[in-house]
Amino acid sequence: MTLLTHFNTGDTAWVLASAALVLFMTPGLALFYGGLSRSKNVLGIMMQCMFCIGAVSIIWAVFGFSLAFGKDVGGGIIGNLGLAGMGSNHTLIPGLSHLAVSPLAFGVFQMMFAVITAALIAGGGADRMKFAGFCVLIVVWTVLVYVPIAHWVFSPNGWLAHQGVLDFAGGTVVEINSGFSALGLAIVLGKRHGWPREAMVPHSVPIAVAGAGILWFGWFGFNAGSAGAANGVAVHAFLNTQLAACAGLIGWLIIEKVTTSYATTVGAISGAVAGMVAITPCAGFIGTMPSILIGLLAGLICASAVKLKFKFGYDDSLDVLGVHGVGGLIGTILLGLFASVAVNHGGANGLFYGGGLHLLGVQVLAALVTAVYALVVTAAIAKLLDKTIGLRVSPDDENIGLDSSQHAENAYSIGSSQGHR
Amino acid sequence: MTLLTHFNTGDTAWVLASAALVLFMTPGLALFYGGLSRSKNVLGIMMQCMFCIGAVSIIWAVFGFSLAFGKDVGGGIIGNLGLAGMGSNHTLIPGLSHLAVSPLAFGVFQMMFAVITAALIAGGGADRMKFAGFCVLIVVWTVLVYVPIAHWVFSPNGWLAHQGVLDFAGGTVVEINSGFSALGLAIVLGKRHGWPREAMVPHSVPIAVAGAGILWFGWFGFNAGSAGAANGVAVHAFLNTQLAACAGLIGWLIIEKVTTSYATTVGAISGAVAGMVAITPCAGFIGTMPSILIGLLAGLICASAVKLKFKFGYDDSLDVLGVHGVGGLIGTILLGLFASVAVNHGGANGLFYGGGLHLLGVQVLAALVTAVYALVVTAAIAKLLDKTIGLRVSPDDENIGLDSSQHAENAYSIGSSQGHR
Amino acid sequence: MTLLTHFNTGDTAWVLASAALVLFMTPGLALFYGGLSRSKNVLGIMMQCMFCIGAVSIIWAVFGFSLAFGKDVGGGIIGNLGLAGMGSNHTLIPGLSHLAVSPLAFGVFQMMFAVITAALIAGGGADRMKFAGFCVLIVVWTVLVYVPIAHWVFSPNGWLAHQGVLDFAGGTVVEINSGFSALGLAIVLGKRHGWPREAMVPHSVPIAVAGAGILWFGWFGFNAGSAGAANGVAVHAFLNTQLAACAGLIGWLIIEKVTTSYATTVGAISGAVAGMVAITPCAGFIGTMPSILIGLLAGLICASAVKLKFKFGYDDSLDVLGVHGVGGLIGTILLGLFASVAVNHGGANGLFYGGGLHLLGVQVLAALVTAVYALVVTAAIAKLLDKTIGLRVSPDDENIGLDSSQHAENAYSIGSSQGHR
Amino acid sequence: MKLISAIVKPHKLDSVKDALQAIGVRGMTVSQVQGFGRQRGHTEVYRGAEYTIDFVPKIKVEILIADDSETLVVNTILESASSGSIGDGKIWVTPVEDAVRIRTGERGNDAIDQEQGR
Amino acid sequence: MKLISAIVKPHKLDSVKDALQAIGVRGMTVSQVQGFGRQRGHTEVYRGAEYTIDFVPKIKVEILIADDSETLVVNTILESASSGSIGDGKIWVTPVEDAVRIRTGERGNDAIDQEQGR
Amino acid sequence: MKLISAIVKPHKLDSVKDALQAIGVRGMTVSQVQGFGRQRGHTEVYRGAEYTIDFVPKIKVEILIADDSETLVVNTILESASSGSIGDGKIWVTPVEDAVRIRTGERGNDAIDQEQGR
Ligand SMILES: Nc1ncnc2c1ncn2[C@@H]1O[C@H](COP(=O)(O)OP(=O)(O)O)[C@@H](O)[C@H]1O
Ligand SMILES: Nc1ncnc2c1ncn2[C@@H]1O[C@H](COP(=O)(O)OP(=O)(O)O)[C@@H](O)[C@H]1O
Ligand SMILES: Nc1ncnc2c1ncn2[C@@H]1O[C@H](COP(=O)(O)OP(=O)(O)O)[C@@H](O)[C@H]1O
Repeated sequence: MTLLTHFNTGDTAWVLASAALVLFMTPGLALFYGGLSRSKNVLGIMMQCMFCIGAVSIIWAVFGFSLAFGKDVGGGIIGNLGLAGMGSNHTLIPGLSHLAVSPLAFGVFQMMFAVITAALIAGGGADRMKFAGFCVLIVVWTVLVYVPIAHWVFSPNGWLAHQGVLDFAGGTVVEINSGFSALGLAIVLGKRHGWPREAMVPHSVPIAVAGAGILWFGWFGFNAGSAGAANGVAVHAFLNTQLAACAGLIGWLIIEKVTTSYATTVGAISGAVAGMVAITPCAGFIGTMPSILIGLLAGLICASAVKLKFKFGYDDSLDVLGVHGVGGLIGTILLGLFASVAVNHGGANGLFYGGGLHLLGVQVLAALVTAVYALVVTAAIAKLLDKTIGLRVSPDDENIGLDSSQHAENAYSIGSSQGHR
Repeated sequence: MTLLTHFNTGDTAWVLASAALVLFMTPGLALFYGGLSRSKNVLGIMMQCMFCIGAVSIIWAVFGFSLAFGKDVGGGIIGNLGLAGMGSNHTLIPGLSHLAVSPLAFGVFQMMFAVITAALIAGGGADRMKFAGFCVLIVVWTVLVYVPIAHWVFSPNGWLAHQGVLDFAGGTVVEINSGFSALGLAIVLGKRHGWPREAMVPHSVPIAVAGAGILWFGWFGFNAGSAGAANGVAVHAFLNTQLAACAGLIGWLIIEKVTTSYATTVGAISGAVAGMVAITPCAGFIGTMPSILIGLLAGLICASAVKLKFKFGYDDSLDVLGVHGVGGLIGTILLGLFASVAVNHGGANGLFYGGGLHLLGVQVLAALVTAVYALVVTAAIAKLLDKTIGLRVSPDDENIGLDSSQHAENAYSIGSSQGHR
Repeated sequence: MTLLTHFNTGDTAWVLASAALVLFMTPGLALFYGGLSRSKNVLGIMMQCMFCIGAVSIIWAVFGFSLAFGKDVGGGIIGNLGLAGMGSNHTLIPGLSHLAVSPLAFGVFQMMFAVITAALIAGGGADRMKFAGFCVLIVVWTVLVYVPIAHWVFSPNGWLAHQGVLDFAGGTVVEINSGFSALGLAIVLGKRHGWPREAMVPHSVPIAVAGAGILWFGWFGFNAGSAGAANGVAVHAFLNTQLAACAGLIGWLIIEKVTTSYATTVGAISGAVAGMVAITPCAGFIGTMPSILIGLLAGLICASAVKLKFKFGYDDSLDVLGVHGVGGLIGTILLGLFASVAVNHGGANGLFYGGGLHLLGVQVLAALVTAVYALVVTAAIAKLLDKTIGLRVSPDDENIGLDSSQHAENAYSIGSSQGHR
Repeated sequence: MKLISAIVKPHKLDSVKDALQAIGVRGMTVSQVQGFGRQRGHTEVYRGAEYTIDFVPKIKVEILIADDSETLVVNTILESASSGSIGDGKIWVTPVEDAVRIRTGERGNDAIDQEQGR
Repeated sequence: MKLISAIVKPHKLDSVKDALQAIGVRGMTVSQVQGFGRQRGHTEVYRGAEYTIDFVPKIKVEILIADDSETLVVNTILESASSGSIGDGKIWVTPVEDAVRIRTGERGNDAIDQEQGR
Repeated sequence: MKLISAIVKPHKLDSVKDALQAIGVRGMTVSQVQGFGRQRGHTEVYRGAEYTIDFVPKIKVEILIADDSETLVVNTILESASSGSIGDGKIWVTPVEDAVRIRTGERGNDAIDQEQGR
């Protein structure tokens, strides 16, 4: 148990704890999504989330990390295979030589990001995807969608990074990406039978609350861990995450109260998630009060955006676009206004902090590029798979539910074997 | 992502992790309380917990932290507004210049304490509070009850702190405060219809166990994080928390077994919570064996104290007084006996460790002052709100349950849309 | 709040966080086991898990830690009572003078291991054990089975440690031990009524998924925390844990798909657990790609091993042998092939890394000794208790279920007090 | 014998049960049902969309009685289950040709645990 | 009066309800049941073992009607609940001797909210 | 036709189902109910308070049969559901005027899947 290398122990402790927290978010998402689903489709969505952990992690370790963070093959489009297998504690990641922690720690932390982004998009196609089709989809999507975008933005050699885009913890790479990928998936799959006529309401809000609690908890690792060290930037990111979540929660409840005269529990947890989504790109770059403002706006706007699907007729079952897509856009773009080097010397100043329009322009560019790329490529992959191996279950199987038809399971069994006196 | 300031990374990592853990406790409490509620009131109490996170955090950031930890306005009663907005990593908190971590990290850690204390008192008025009324109550209560008591005890310039009171992690500020605030609320609201004639038993013990597990996990951040650093005191606080929880669990089961001849699961988790409540003020000030003793006493006494409500006729629905109020008294007062500078140079010696009666006296004083202040002021706020905007739901709404009447939601929906072959 | 001692803060932060994570695993296990149980026995198994936390922690603090890690009484068989009460931050643990963290931190981290190992074996006797009998069993078992094996392997003065056995985080002490102890218990108790004719299927898979998510999250503390520091070995252990879990998940699903043509959610989470079990002894000693391989093998083999009980007729209700016993054997033995000092200077080289057959031999020896000792001694204790105070409930009580017969509780109550309009 | 089936509001179950016990009824069987009728279901809000839930939770009580108790039992339920507001429910009476107590094999009125003379 | 009891597939409930409303039925009571019949239950897999679940989730609909509506109601259910595949369920009709509306005490046909002339 | 309704102990369901299958019954409908009767509910302990739960979980089995099978079916349930201890439950028989198989529209005895000659 001797030391191999001499990274700062406090930074290492924080990054490892953060990586564990981000991993925890995906089972949390499984509960969040599962609770919001109907009781015949609970395991379908949970299984998809769990599968994403399994498959995406292995892809990431074997070559995904390398494609994302390896030496650029030119033009900032994609990395090479030099980091295949993830290397060791001594490996050098191009452009990230100043990491406070082991490159392996950085790599595993980033692995968890790829995992949850993949799991998020499952929400757009909930209740009607073949499990086998989903498995193939997610593998292809990770390689063709996630990895390139991660390279563009997170690798210092990516082309968007070169433009000076700021994305602290994945407003583009994770949030806009998952939101618009889910939209592409939802469009290709088509509407669920009965939607939107039939009420498709959560089968267990307490389970969704449990999931949201885990997401909230994990998001501290997601955002504050993205500082890559246990430093003052991490502290800012931590505090901002909390405040944006809280303001998002309040914002969503305000919209609900005004439009329906009720404030709901699902609204509260959705608002908190929306706030955290929006603060994700900003967490380590902006001050405390702007964070409250961005969170509040995210709550107000996302609570309205989730209704767009009824207007435009796409069945984004679990509102990935409405919460992650829209929330990601809000945060990514507003960062162009509120970024401040007073908070983070490594960042930039936004419009309101004397930085002019440059940052805002880059942020808008990155947001749009990510949205369009994710939407188009994901839709294309989904279409191709649907035409070949089939992506949508049969009407009968949809009727019975994914749990039974895809997995030969029931979420709840209180059947004949329940013996009482 | 450059460093702004140069705090110790290990201490920062620990305090941030601890802050995340303490935040996680409130969703955990939502599950704990929700599981113990009847199925028509699950979301009512969960929503109240979630709202507390949202509202109290924002209040804390905007001015609450400042009132609690800002420069004293005189007499140790309350802080000024100098820290409004929470400042930055460079801010100086009066009397806490020796902090090992950024004042912002300290501030956000303390934020989580305010949040959970507020959420705890919801348990005293469970099943019968209007949501709108509760929202106002919690805002006013945070300002008039939580913030002052936090200043008195946690700020080095508070009047109780000046007396030399020891409260490692909130035996007074969190536990006694929430217990007696809940009592005040319960008395003003009056009994639930049917109580205590009707059995009002937990609708889902597994959910309560999940919540208790999260509370237990989070309590390590609560107590050991209160060391403010990853040092030997934190280690003691960590170990003591575990042992008191365990002894509390055993203690409660003993009482149950003796009085009802059954040991119950709800008893086990209640006992663990009681043990952790009692060790909260003591965690970093006492030794290992006294911790077991205090935990055991808390389990034994709280298991008996929860029956007092039947005798005195106040409907403290979720036993906030019986567990947090009484457990907090036990820990706060026994610390006067068991505190030892051998464990913590920054503490004091209690009666059994050669410190004489002084500490015991101060502890009793602080316990009583907190109990009386919390009870009276909370009852007054509740009464005022009940007379004005209304705090108790109509008998019909109480009958239907809070989920449906206050939030237009059902915790569980297994209705017509559950399709099977 | 002054510092008592001057341990590295980053290492301390990591070990404390890890200890909290490992504690969290036991409530997680309660959910995992509880979800897999039938609805009449949910609280029975949850209660057993919670009781293990309470009882084993206290035993550990009072004398268990000392017997396991205290000065050897001779022959590497057991420690003495020199560390009874766990000592202080200044205590010296024989053979572990180079600890990066306080011995108390190490002691409480190890405490959590004893707790979860005890809780694991409850799964072998699920649905039919008297609570009182289980309580006595677990106390005796901790002293006679867990503590000695921990001494043999984890104490540098244990006889197996002297042989050079490698066990990073408990492949023998925790996994093989719990698996074979559970087998002994299952055999002595006999089959459940109706098994295997009646389908005894999970009453709530979502709860089991929640539990598995917590186990996964906690396992990072379990394995990476076993580095005892926030160093490069911890990073390796962390990454390997993730990869083995993922590969195990995939492996189990492959077997299921091939043999039943369905991939199930319970299979996914079981496979992840199997992968983590197998990587437990290896985590800080092997490279990234071998970890994927070992995880995959664990998934494939354990998915098959859980069917052995139908063949041999022992009712290992929750598959502790099939997952933990077999997974532990896989990891412990394969470490003899894959261990590499390139990953950990404190380790050794296995057969494939030029280390010859020595390590493999020692690993096989340790695996067998642990398996036989755990099986025989646990069966003997169980037999003795069954003959004296009684370990198996009456057929009637088994019929009614443990929740009602042992604890006078129901997991779920949606009875008459559920009022609606 | 008759089978009296009553659909009542869930929170009325306790008072119905108590009233029936008071008149000597010693057994009944209860189940959770969903009612559809004049009483409209409540509104639910889910992520901005409002839904009306057509079905309202109700409790069904089934009581097997001797012929001569019909009026008394029906009236007792009527009084104890009524709140005067929409959705109070229905009672219906169906003929029963035979009844058996499983434990003893007793048949007819003997299978029912009604108290005599009431 | 008659009591019509129908066991239907869960996903047919909405169409049955709509069809009944269309012919003027204003009330019904619904419950979750498990059916056993020709339709075999599905297979479940649990840790490598495959189980056949004998019971299939069904919905029971109970409708109290005036005598003259029997044919119409039965036929309406028949049409709206049929999918033509095994397991579509059963309908049975039992005589009802009396019915009461708890709220008002109305008896007989008055206790039922059926629309006139249909 | 007749409708046989039986309230049985939950753990007896499997043996009842098997016994009925053995005599040729091919269909039944089962639901979860709460029983109230001589058998007292169990005690529950919640935070120091002890409660008696009046209602005991039971299973209701409903079987539609041809008239001539009544005695056989009732006796079969009687045997397979009896444990000899209090709370074994009740069986009752009600007349059925008509039965329909939804899938085919078959009526009367044809709607029931009973095996011939038993
Ligand atoms: N025709 C019917 N057949 C069966 N159940 C009915 C019928 N009409 C009403 N019910 C039941 O009675 C309940 C109350 O009926 P509703 O029309 O809402 O109010 P009220 O009985 O006060 O007129 C319904 O929820 C339903 O369960
Ligand atoms: N004899 C019976 N008594 C009561 N219910 C029955 C009977 N036979 C069938 N059922 C109910 O009808 C449902 C459908 O019956 P099944 O035999 O599967 O298909 P089908 O009605 O298409 O012939 C069953 O699931 C059960 O609920
Ligand atoms: N009069 C009744 N009407 C309807 N159901 C009854 C009646 N009496 C008993 N039951 C049902 O039968 C079950 C068993 O009855 P109980 O009196 O406890 O035992 P036993 O049948 O052995 O005398 C009860 O739980 C209840 O479900």
